[in-house]
Amino acid sequence: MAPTRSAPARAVDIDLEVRLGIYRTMVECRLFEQRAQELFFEGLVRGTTHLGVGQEAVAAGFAAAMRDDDYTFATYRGHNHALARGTPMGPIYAELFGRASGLLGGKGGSMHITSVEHHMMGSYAIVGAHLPIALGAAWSAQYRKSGQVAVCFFGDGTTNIGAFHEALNMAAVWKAPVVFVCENNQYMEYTPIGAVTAVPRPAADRAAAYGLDPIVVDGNDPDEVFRIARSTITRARDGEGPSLIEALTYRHGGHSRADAGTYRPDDEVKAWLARDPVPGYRGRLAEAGATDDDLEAIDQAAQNAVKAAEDWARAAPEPDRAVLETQVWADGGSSWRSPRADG
Amino acid sequence: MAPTRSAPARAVDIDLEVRLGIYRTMVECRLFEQRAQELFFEGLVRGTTHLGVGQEAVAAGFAAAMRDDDYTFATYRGHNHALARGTPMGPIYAELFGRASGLLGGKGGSMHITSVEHHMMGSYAIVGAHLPIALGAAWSAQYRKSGQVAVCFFGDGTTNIGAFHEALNMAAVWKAPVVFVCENNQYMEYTPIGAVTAVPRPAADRAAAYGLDPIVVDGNDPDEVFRIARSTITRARDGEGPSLIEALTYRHGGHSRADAGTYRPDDEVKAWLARDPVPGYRGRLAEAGATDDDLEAIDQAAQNAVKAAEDWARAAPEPDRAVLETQVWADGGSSWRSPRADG
Amino acid sequence: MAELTYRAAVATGIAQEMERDETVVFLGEDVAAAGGVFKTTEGLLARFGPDRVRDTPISEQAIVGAAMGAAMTGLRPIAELMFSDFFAVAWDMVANQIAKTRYMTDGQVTLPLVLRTANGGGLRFGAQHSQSVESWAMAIPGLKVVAPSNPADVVGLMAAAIRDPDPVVFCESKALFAVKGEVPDGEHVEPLGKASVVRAGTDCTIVALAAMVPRSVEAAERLATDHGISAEVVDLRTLVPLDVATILGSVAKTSRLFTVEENPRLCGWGAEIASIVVDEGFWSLDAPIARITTPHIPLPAAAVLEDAAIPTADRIVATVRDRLEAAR
Amino acid sequence: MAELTYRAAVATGIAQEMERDETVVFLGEDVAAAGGVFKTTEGLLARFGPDRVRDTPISEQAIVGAAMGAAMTGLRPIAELMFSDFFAVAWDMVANQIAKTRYMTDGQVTLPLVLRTANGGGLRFGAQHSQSVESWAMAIPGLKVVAPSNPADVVGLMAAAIRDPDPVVFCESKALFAVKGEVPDGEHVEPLGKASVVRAGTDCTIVALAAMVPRSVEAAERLATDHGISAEVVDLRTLVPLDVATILGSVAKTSRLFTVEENPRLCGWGAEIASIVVDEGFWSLDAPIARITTPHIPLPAAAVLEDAAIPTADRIVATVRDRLEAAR
Ligand SMILES: Cc1ncc(C[n+]2csc(CCOP(=O)(O)OP(=O)(O)O)c2C)c(N)n1
Ligand SMILES: Cc1ncc(C[n+]2csc(CCOP(=O)(O)OP(=O)(O)O)c2C)c(N)n1
Ligand SMILES: [Mg+2]
Ligand SMILES: [Mg+2]
Repeated sequence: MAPTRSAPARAVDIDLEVRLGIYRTMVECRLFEQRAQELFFEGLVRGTTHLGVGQEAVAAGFAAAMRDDDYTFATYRGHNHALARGTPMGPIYAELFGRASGLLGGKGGSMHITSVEHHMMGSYAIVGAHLPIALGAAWSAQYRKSGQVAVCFFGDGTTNIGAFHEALNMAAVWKAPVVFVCENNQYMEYTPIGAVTAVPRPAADRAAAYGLDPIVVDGNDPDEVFRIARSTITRARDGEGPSLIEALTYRHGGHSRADAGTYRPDDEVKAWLARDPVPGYRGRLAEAGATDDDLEAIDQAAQNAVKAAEDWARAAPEPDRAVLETQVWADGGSSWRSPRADG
Repeated sequence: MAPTRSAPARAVDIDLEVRLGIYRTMVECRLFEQRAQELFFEGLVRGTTHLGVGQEAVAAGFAAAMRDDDYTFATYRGHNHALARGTPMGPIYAELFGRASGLLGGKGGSMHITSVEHHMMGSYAIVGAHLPIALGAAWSAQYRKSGQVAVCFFGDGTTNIGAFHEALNMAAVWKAPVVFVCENNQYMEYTPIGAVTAVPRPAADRAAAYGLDPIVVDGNDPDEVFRIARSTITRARDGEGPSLIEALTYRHGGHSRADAGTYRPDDEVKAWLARDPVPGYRGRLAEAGATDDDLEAIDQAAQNAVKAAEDWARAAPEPDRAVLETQVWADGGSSWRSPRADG
Repeated sequence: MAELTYRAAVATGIAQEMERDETVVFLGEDVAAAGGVFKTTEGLLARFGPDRVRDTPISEQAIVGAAMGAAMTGLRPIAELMFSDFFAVAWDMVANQIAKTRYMTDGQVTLPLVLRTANGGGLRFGAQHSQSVESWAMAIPGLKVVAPSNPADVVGLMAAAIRDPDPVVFCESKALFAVKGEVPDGEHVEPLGKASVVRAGTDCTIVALAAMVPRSVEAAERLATDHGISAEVVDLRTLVPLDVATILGSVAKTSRLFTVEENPRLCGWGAEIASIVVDEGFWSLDAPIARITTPHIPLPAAAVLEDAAIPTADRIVATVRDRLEAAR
Repeated sequence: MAELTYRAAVATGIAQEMERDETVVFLGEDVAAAGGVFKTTEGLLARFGPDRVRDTPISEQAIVGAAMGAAMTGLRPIAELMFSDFFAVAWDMVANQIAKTRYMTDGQVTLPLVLRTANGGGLRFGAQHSQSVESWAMAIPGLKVVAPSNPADVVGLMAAAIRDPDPVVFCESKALFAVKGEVPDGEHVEPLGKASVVRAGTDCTIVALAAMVPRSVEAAERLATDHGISAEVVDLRTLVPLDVATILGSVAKTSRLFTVEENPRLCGWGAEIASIVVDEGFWSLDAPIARITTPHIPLPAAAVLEDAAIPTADRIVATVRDRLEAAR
């Protein structure tokens, strides 16, 4: 069931500027993803796509609290996180379309969105795999004394796989600067998380197993997300080690592709739709003094950006077959044969 | 540091017969293993060997509480558990010597002692692997309504690997009749468990993550072990699901082979040797009314059994090379080629 | 004869065996209530109930390990790995535990179980959801490996795999799920270890597996009509046991061998077959053996790239034609 | 020239690189304070400190995953898998993540890391602690695979592996740890991808790797003295990149090929080489290619059985002699 909304009053501790930025990110994610879904049904987006519609507050709230050089690690449901770190929309669409100017040249696809330039260190499609990898990036930052923090986003279902356990324990022992964020959207693919998990709170009820505090936050409340992001990232940067956060949220649509999510009770869906973070936050910002013009401008700009990105991606060429075998190895090539003596 | 010894008085709830049986098992294990170590240095035991000297109370206490058809799953440090379930000594020695009459025909070796006939379902040499397997055996018993319980023994270091987490969660969700027993001997191979674990009690402090009660028992107190075995096995048999037990104990020797265990502080070793379960329990049984003759007889019989087993194994022939390729598949053979049409 | 899709044949085969043997149980992620993410197991929960058809957490090691524990204690479990790429997450259970335990225990432990999985590419899913891992399993002593190319074989080989006393890795081709084919009525069981010559020919032998079989047959038809080349196509059906006799018999007749493999090149099953033929069939070879495989690369997501990576009928036709013309 | 054991050469090679490059870090189980269970990393903790030489929990997925995360953020990690059999526990990290990420990100992510491991049999450790997994790694696009046969190569190839911009699986042979050999003084680096002809010959080519190299050389000596057969022995040193030119060059000269593989037969590296030679070197072959491998079985623990399983100089001599005499 949905947690209760925190009182807007508390938000005075967050600058309106920051909050408007969070709202901008959320709107951009929302419009980008809704359009992506339409384009999937249009057949333009190939393969698969896992949307984060409804979960934008987590990505936006965290991104606003991160330093530019902090690392993001996400899952196949990673578009929101890529956008929140500043990855341009056009190349992401182009990647979903399988085009040459895709963010990954068409090689990665929807499940592997990565933009190292924006410290978006990847979207990982094997459940749990990126938790140890994020720990490794945090260990590297610790060793390099760079002050960077790694933030690793994953789902509720991921808390039941081995890699979760190994990463949490080793991160805690090493006091690695990493924040693990479980986006508990209540379901794995089609199975309710409660049906396959021994504890009611898949992440929070595991925290003590790693000597960590249980932290649950309303993942649909961008201000709450920002606050916990700020405090846990600071803690990590200060050398006090990792945190594990369970953010309660919900995906408005199905798990992926054409899934309509019909396995979910109507009233549950209704209750969560009523807590849609985007209009909710818009209203709260209005109460907090944001003008209609400000908010209108943000909405409009996001709409234009999405439209422009789509047009740009539509115009992008298909990949050249010549790149099929490039970038398997660091010499840019694919040869598993050492060069012949005669060249 | 070592937990305090429980008052002998409480033991009135356990028949002297049962306690003498537990003592017999402990002495057999102790003498069998001590001799195995000598035979390793003599070069008769090949490859490797992981001894449970000092940890006998866990194996003996549990075996005494198990039904004949309950399943045991153990690690490479599994000789005690095999003996405690009634596996004859001779074939185990023969297996350690790599002989044809070895329990596994010489194919498995020290790390894989198995005697299905005694429901000793195997010794597993990849850390953590047998926890899910034990869960599967428990699931099978549940499905077959056989009333059997699976008891799975593993070490403290095993609590940090992924398979531990997956097995505990799924066992709890399925209410599988399995008892997970962590023999916390304070070390993985050469590294103290505290140096690599985020919580002080590697197993007990993880129980809550699976909705289970934290249970810590003095693993050097056979009576305490027997009591917790009796209650958790009954709980499992009654359909109330799994338990996770942390039994505090210590290996008197090194991790394996020639390891002298020099990485352990002298006073720590001394403190634990002072709590050696075998003489300790012997003394307690004497107080409880066991006659010197009874105890002498048990010691003598165990000595004779070990000697006889060694002689039997020494006399056993080397495996015939002809068996090299048998038992890869269920037809007894090894052929990966289907029989030719022409036979 | 009923016409079934390859997808529907999966549930049909499993149901046939669950019907006749109470010890057959089935577990996996989203397989019960949802009927599987590829809808290959729809209806099994309703028909056989939650004790026999179980949804699991996302815990591949526990899924495969539980299947092993159940198999050694009297059941015949079927475990689903949603995508074959996820075998990597449970590889210790498969390669170190399940494959080796019978041998290590000198036959004390028997493991009659099936590990089912959606294998291969063609769906634009990218490098981590499109692999062909049948050769990974072939490399591990103690496993049997099956990969059907049509609905009838899905049913017949699934039945045989479930009845087999050894652990079987059963690879279902994603690219074939929608393909329809005739399936014999009544109980249908096909023996493991028998390849089938799906098209007779005299000029060369094309050995293929699973999704590469229909492509090889199409190529063979075009080679015949467009180039007057008579190609024999052998559908291996199972990699272990391997029907070496049928392969050698065909090569003895045609003197030329091509393998068509969906896997990346290095150490694919075709390499093993080439090494067998260049030894035992050396004197019947008139020309080099050519392997037609996915290049040694991870699979790309973009349609044009994935289509350029996995062997197509076009590539098979071109390669065979060039090789045979070169020899003329 | 100093004489070192293969075991000591491991620490020497690692130390040489940690000395010259601050970004080289090392992690694994019992590798720091204890110096490794095979004592291959003794002294590294004392010399480079706990920030660079780290003991880990028993968490192979975290160990390998952490190495990957560190490699993509500026470090050059070396991770130890105590026994190569444990690759199975972390196979997703190796095969799905590390191997594929550069390709999936179109080159955005580079992974300069080394996965070191004690590989192979001969120590009576049984089926789960004796495997040769180099062929598992060879089958995965994106990995490089190294397996040295002597102390000098351990140092030189270790240095190259650590400096290499790609992920390298570095297989150290347990059976060779005690072997001594000369190691050049000063900085020693050997390029990856160059096989070496360790013994010249004219009658046949024997391609071997790691622990099979000294056995093949011994066999070649005996073939020469006892049977008048001149065998050329090629030490592959690295499977990826594979030095195809040297193999084809040798076969062009000898017209006969044998592979000596410690791995179980199916899909071993020798199969790949046979498939290359029967294609690109077909016309220079005068006889069938024979693969000398461990049978397709898990490895047994008993000494007599393990010795019967893994190729020996005796078996190499017998096989080569029989094959060549048959041809006379
Ligand atoms: C190891 C592994 N097992 C199974 C899958 C298939 N799979 C993809 S997403 C998913 C559900 C993940 O649930 P959760 O962690 O809650 O993330 P969400 O999709 O809800 O964001 C599953 C089972 C996978 N990708 N990797
Ligand atoms: C997956 C895996 N990693 C590492 C090892 C090597 N190893 C064998 S025993 C051992 C220590 C295990 O410690 P613990 O679980 O406490 O059991 P103990 O040996 O103390 O009984 C290790 C690291 C292994 N066998 N399997
Ligand atoms: Mg979820
Ligand atoms: Mg221990």
